Amino acid sequence: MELPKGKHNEPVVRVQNLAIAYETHGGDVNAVRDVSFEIHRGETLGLVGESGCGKSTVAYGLVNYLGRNGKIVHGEIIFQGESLVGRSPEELRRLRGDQIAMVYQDPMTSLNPVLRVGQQMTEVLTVHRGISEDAARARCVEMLHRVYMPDPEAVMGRYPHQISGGQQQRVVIAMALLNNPALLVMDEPTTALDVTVEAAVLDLIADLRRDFDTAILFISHNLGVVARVSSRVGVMYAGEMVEQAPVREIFAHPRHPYTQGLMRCVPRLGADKAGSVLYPIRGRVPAPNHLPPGCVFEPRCDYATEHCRQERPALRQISNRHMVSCLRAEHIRASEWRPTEDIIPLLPAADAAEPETILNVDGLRTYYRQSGGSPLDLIGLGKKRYVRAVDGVSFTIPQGKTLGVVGESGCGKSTLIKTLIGLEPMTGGEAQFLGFDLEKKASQRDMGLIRELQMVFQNPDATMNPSYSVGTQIERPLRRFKVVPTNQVHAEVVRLLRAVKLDEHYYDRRPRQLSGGEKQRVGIARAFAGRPDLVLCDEPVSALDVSVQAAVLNLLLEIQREQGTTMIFIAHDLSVVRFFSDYVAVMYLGQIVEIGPAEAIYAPPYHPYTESLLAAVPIPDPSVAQQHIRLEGSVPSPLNPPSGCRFHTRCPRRQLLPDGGAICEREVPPMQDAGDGHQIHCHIPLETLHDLEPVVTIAA
Amino acid sequence: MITFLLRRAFYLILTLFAVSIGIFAMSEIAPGNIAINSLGNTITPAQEASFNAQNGLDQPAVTRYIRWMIGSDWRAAGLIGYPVRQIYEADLNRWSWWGALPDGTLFQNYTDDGENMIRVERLADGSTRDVPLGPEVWKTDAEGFPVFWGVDREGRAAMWVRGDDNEAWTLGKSTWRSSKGAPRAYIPLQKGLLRGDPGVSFFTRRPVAETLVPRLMNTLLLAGIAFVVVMPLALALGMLAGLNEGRFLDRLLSISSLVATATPEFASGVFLILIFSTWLKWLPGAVVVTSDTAIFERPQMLVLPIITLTLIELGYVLRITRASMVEVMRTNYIRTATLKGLPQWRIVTKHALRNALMAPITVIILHVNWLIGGIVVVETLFGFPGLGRYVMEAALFKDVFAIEAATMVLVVIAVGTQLVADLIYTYINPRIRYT
Amino acid sequence: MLVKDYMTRHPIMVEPGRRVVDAQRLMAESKVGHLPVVADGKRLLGMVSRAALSLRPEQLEGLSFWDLTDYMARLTVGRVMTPLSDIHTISPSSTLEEAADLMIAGHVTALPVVEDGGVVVGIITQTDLLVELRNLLGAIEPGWRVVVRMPDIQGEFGKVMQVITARGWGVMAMGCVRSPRRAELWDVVLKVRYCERDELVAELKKIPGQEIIDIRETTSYTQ
Amino acid sequence: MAVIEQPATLTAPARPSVWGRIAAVLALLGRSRVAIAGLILVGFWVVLAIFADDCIIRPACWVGGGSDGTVVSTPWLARYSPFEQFRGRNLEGPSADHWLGTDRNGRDLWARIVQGSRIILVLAPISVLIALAIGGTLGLIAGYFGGQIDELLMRVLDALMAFPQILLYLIIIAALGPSAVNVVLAITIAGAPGIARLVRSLTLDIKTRDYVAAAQTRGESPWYIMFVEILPNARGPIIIDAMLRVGYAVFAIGTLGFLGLGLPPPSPDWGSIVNTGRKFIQAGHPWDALWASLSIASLVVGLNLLADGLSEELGRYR
Repeated sequence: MELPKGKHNEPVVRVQNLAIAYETHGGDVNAVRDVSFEIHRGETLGLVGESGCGKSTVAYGLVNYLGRNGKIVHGEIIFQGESLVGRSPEELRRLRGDQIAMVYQDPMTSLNPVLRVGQQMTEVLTVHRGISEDAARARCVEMLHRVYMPDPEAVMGRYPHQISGGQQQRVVIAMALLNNPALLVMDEPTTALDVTVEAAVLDLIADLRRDFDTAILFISHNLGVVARVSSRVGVMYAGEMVEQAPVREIFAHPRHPYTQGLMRCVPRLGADKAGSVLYPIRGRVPAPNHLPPGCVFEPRCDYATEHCRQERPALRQISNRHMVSCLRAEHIRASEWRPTEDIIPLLPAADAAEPETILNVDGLRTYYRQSGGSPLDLIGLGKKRYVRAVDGVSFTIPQGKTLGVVGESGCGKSTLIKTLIGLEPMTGGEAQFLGFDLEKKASQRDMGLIRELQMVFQNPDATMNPSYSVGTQIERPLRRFKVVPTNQVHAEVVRLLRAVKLDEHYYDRRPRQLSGGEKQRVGIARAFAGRPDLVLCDEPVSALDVSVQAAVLNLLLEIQREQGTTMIFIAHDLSVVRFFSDYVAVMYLGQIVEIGPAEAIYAPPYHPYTESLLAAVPIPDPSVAQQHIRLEGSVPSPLNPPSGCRFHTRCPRRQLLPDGGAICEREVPPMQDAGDGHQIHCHIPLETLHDLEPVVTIAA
Repeated sequence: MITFLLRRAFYLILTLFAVSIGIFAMSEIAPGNIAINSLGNTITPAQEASFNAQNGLDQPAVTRYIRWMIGSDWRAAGLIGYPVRQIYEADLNRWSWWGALPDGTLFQNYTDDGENMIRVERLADGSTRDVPLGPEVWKTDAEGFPVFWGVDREGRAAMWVRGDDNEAWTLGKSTWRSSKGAPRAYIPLQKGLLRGDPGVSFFTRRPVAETLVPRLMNTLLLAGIAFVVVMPLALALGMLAGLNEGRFLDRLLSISSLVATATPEFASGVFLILIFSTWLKWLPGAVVVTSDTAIFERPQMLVLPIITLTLIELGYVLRITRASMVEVMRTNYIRTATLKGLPQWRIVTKHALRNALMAPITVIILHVNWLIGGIVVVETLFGFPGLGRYVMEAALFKDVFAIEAATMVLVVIAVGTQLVADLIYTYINPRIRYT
Repeated sequence: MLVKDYMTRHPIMVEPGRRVVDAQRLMAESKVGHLPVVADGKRLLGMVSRAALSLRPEQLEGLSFWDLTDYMARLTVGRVMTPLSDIHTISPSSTLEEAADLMIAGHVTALPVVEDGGVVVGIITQTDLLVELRNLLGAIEPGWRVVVRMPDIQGEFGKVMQVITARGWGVMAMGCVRSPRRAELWDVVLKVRYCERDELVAELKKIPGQEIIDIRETTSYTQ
Repeated sequence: MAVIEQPATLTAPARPSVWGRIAAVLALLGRSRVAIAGLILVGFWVVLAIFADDCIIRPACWVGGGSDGTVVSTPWLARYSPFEQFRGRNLEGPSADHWLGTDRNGRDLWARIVQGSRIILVLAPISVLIALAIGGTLGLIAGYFGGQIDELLMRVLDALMAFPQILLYLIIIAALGPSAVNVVLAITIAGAPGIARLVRSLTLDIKTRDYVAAAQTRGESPWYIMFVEILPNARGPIIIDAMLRVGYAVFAIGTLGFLGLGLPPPSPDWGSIVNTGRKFIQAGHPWDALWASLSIASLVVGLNLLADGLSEELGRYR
């Protein structure tokens, strides 16, 4: 419990009716309108919202860094009692980096590649405080200690590309804190990081807020992340603040229809497709220059009335510290919400009989040749080194089921499915699919095999060829696989478009005219055009906003149910994988460490790696209790994987074994069968693993 | 990093080698005829054949390439039985080849009748004396002919056949001269490019190196001054334009640099001559070299050529630097630097400069090729006696050894600067240094 | 109980070049009574208080309205502040008692907290000390506030604690001080929880030689 | 720097016609003053080249003739035949009769300059097109297949690029003799490696896109992927580069002409006009050199302005 201070409650920063516009060819675009909030010492205000909602614009507006075409139209930013609007560039410069600091989304590009970490850090001090280089260095090293940087002295002498992404973000955070700023603005600081690294950085941010009593503006699109670090949360939509409340309050009792909609879009950890449903928000975020006349959310709102169409609501207080901008806030209850008819996905029917195995992978290996840097390599005599991207993976999938694959980036999950589909050459092992051998590359495969094995890609902006219309791109597989007679191709394309909830007007559209979600739908239509038996999904929803993500997941489920398709589904979001998959495989450094039915993976016994992944997942519910297990260090190089159990260098549970798990370094862990196809590769006995406490406990 | 540079150096050498073959092949397939070029188009076939044989032009291309690259003296020495040596004859102001007896005496051979070989021995004071040789010098070769290998009076390794009454044609001061008892085959002696001997020019009949070097010096002077003038100026102006992106200064610099790069040297040269020489009469419109030191005595002659040469480079480098600067100023790390509250000058000098220089430096160096093109044009336009004009003349004359030597020099310069660029690049880009 | 736990971090500060009128407005709007005057990089130069910013007639050249406006427009914080040489500063790792001592000695109501050679990290005021006092005496915890007067004998205090712990009650806060005007006795203030008033009184009365001076139920006034 | 994402324009016609696309490109160009200036300069020369005389309606011109001095065409914009010699009127300055003056042989300079534009505007684009075809294909192959093929191709092209271009021109022309075909050949050989490099780097980038992987998973042939999936998406930078290269080609043709390696006389190639004209500068007759220099400079500057404006506008909407 925190002791009340009892006095002096003026906020560090107070924003009043802030409006920011960008000048474009077509006139000014109002990116942010009438946003107000305040942040006190030691408080974190989390700003959430989908992309294009103006979150980052608020952040950069706060530090008055809007580029040449951006301007503050009206409103006030009061920082430490004084207005920031209209200050001279020199005054602003003195505040930046001293009283106001920033942490950015992408740490790699935010650090200067040609200067050492030390040079970049010390200059903050030497410029603002005018202290000597040596004194500055000492303080920087101390600050790196504070952010739990291993070996700070050495890091000071390194270049940014020589340290890992998580460490880069720690450097950026340490740099921001050097001058003990009163306000810290963090723009998606963990978005580019892996879930385990993200958890560590979020812990760090919470620690630092306590120690430094800094006011933090924390921006993220991820509800789970915001729930973990914020004391209050503001929800932004189309450039407006639609709701603001303390973190527990807003997650327990969201009042604005948009906030409620967002929460219905994300699967709760532990929810699965049999027992729960995702409800996407219909429509899309309006462009800032095509706003509806009334409430900005009205076109997508289930509660909208004529009144909402005419009057734009202002943010108003509806209870102690809870503010919302909805005309009908008092009348709507989240619990009484019923989905409109057309977005209820039909649940998959229960299994009638034991399905046959469709894909059988045994000891699959994919190595990449790594060219070394020695002079011998120049003439091709160097020692051959291999990146073991996938190293002995075995599993089977029954017909019509979904296997989810999870793991940190670099664990080999993408390489696995690229090998299966023939984009990467297989180094060893076997993969049998419908009697076909998957050994050859895609270009040499039999057309029948190609037709039955398709893929849905991650990046919506790259999944479609920008040079051709939607129709042309869906037609291509139809013609190539001769799915339907040539004269029916057009009709079939229209049917496929309808199947992915796009109407036939989309036939002639160009990819640049589509939103991310629509592009992803077209990608799905293209993959399913040949009615394949197995579809590999490489993070199909991770680049999408949550409301679109829900819609795409529902769509995939629906098509899968209709066509009885088998899927392999890769995602880094453990909640999504749990929701979507029947079976889950957890990969680490090219190997499967645990595999089994989805519900079994998410409850003890766990593999220690699975356990730490689960502990790291940001859960969009502050009332959920989560164990604090953090992995140390970073993933070792797949060029030279650790001996024995590959996870032994980071395993937090080794102590459970006699002599601190010496066996883990020597011997490859045995496969232990926990029943029902649940396999764990670990030296720790199943019973011990079984007795571990569940990582996540959801309050009843 | 060392590996990286080693790799680059390896490829550069490979490139040089490929280029040398390329040029050789190119001059090989060319339909022109050196004999006609150097002797005029009234020669008889016999005269042409004789000329070709004397100059080794009757040999297959591969043989000639090898001779040119690694020399022919070692091969000739094997046939003659004595080593051959090149000496400088100060009184005649020329280089010539002699055979060397074991006691160090230098000799050449000739015969008037195809029967009695005569050895001309060179004495210490430069005079010669004839020593007749006995019939035992004739050796039977693989095909059964009695032959003798020696060095002829022109300094070529030559093969006489006993009793042969071969006729050789040589062009004297103004008339053709035919001599009897001439050798049947020749190997023109040269040390080869790898040992620093690029051969003898067909045009001037002088060693290529002798004429090439002063030309090269002149050109290096011209290009060097141009480079020293243009680089700092262009980089500075480019940075200035990039920092003021979109403002008037930027527009002015961008447009004028575009006009400067887009105008061919001969056109801008004509404009400059018209303005500064014909109209204002400030500067001479041509370079007249009367002596070796003329350039230093009237340095104003160099002003217009240098300006002409620099205009294109100036504009080009300026544009590249500007684009690079604009790009760098938009990066996230410059945003970080700004939001760290650093003063503008510090952002520019510490954060932007090194990054912004990376692109121009590599591109500038690659652009040395263009500079060479410019040199040819500028030297032609202003009558400047440099390497560019030398190449031009050699190419028009089909003077193979001269072209090859000059080309190799130019390619070595082009390729060498690339190596320098790599060094600079690795110095300013730490990412390369550690990978 | 260290300064760093009770000070206000990130205090509002002014630069010496600011006009006095601006500083006055800043103090009024943000409801603070002291402003550290800092140079670039938050290095302490001096302090100003509301009193220092008020007009001093002897410094004025005339009393006409225009003179006054002109004077105020030119007057900067740097000219009216109490310079660094005349003020006390404290480090964040000092104790609150040291802070109190400095304030009493210097007749000031606030101290700038500095570290690393003069960089301001916070400010501690009398109010902060009062907050500590309040919390020390448990004013924010609900329960019975009882004052027991006891003789200055070894073990007397233990008796009280024994009685309370024996019943399983909790002591939320306490303070000991020599009784006012009676130096041979001690007053002990206790905040006791989980008990009834009558029971508490009955138990304490059993201790010989001690007397209950005051007992009342208190709750927090401020949050 | 925050950038507002432009909303997809849903009102745009779904399938624009060819003219619609041309109009769109022109509209894009219209936004940039730089591009307009370039368009005017280039357009001026193109119009002159086309309407110099009635050649476009007189097939006799196409099969040759004219170069020997016989008049086969009726002048429109050119006023006189470029080969007609006006006796006694050599080395004159500009006059009402001969707008730009006459050359040493008494030929009308205006007519020769106009005729020269025709030569250069045919040769330059042709050589660039050929270089594009060769270099583009090599670049696609190197970029798409990678590995040993890439290594080998790029080494060869690097060697070609390390070679000073002017030497390439000199050697090729010196070897093969000055003619239009050889000029085109020389420029093609000199230009192809650069294009190959550009296309290769674009290919390396584009081949990592998911739609290429999608095509591969459909089992498409490498050639289909290269030319149908990859090439169309590289067109923007290629077009801009090609436009710059036409400028370089004009530049190079002029330089060759100036060095006496261009088209054989009496062909009115601009470079040769400067070359012969420069001897008369000191003699007080700068007109030949001046007009021809101005012409070539304005054309190359125009092409560069056009490419510059276009790339800037494209970059803004990327």
